[in-house]
Amino acid sequence: MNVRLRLFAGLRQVAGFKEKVVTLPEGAVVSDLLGQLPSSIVGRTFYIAINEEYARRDTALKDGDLVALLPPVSGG
Amino acid sequence: MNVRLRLFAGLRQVAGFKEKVVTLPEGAVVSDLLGQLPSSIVGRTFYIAINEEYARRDTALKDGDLVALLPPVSGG
Amino acid sequence: MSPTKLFEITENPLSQDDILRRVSRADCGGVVTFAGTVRGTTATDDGERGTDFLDYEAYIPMAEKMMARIGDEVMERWPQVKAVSILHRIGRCEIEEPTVLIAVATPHRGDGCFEACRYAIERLKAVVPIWKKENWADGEVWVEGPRQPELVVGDEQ
Amino acid sequence: MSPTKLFEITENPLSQDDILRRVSRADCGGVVTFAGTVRGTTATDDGERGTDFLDYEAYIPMAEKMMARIGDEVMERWPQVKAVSILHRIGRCEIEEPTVLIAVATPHRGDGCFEACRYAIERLKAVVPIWKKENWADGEVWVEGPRQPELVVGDEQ
Repeated sequence: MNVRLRLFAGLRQVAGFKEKVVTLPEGAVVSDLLGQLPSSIVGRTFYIAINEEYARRDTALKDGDLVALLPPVSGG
Repeated sequence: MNVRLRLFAGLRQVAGFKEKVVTLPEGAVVSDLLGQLPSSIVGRTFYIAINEEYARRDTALKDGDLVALLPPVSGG
Repeated sequence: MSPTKLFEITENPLSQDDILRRVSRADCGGVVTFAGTVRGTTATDDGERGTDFLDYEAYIPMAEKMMARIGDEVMERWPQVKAVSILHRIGRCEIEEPTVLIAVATPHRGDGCFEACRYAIERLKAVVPIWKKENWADGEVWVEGPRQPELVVGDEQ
Repeated sequence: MSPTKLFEITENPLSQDDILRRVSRADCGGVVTFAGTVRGTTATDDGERGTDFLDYEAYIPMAEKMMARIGDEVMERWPQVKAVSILHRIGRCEIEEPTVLIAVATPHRGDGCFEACRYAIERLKAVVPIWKKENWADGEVWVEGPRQPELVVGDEQ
């Protein structure tokens, strides 16, 4: 299955891309996706959103999901 | 001495005047002025201001003072 | 100093953008504004009570002086407050229009801007000489606020 | 329903008069508005720190959804709150400009409008996906907020 990986703010800047498609085996969870992150962002703190909702590392993924990695927010 | 007596809001409406000059003997205090109020406003609740500052019934008056009678405020 | 007054009684419609400009400062990141607006309907124990419009009257110079004093009290109680402005309208005010605006600016939101703004509206309703008259198609009445224990009553029944 | 959104991310300058109109209702007499504005100078232990301007980025659809959820939380915690609006700007914001506005309307000032507004800005700063970049003549840096215990961290050192 394919999921879209989207990065924001400092993560996007460090990784050098905003969005890419990642191919994963059926049954993959968020952790499996995180194992394929570019080395430039490994070790940074972020939260996970799937289809615009906060999610966990063990949340199951399905084809077409939009997975966003969110640095700690600083709005306001 | 002469002081100006000014009324506001409901007091002004009931008394039928906004301001008038009252003549008082030298040494008069606010209570002496209140003894000369028109009967239409006797018995109503109000606060006293002399020259734009809250005052007391025993505050001494002097010639030219502006004495205002203020119904309980309802701004905001 | 800016020529714009921070404490003002006015016959003109009030603007929240205007009061924000009056208190904005480069060292402040948080501004709390309270707007008191004209209620057209008020829920009471006897059901809903309506108003057509309000008229406000003020003892203008004393009201502006008392509002400035409330600003001083705020700066004394919340030393991190950098600016306070209080504007009150007089004359005819329609339903939903703001009749009073109070803005308080602080460096950060936790520096007392919420508490100071709440304090200021309570003080205004206690001591600033302004009165409202409720108007209906068939009548009008001057509203008298609650008695203020801190003030000396001049006369009463 | 009004066509005006109550929860909106926008590139346009924010207006306190606009947000007051969005929440004004004939049954409400009190509206509290919090404005977060761009600080040009911040006092720190190491002295004064300056900023030239800020850039904001948002995950727009998720941010608007989370802001609406904060509105729901407010109405649940303060049942007398009749209307909430939250507006956040993105793009370049200059010193003293508002970047966020939160307005809460209640029938009376004691019905929770102050407390609910404070709650909403705390929640926004915790969970709404918006980020700011500080800019100086000689550089820029994306600001990361504090860690949020309620959220699961995806990865970390």
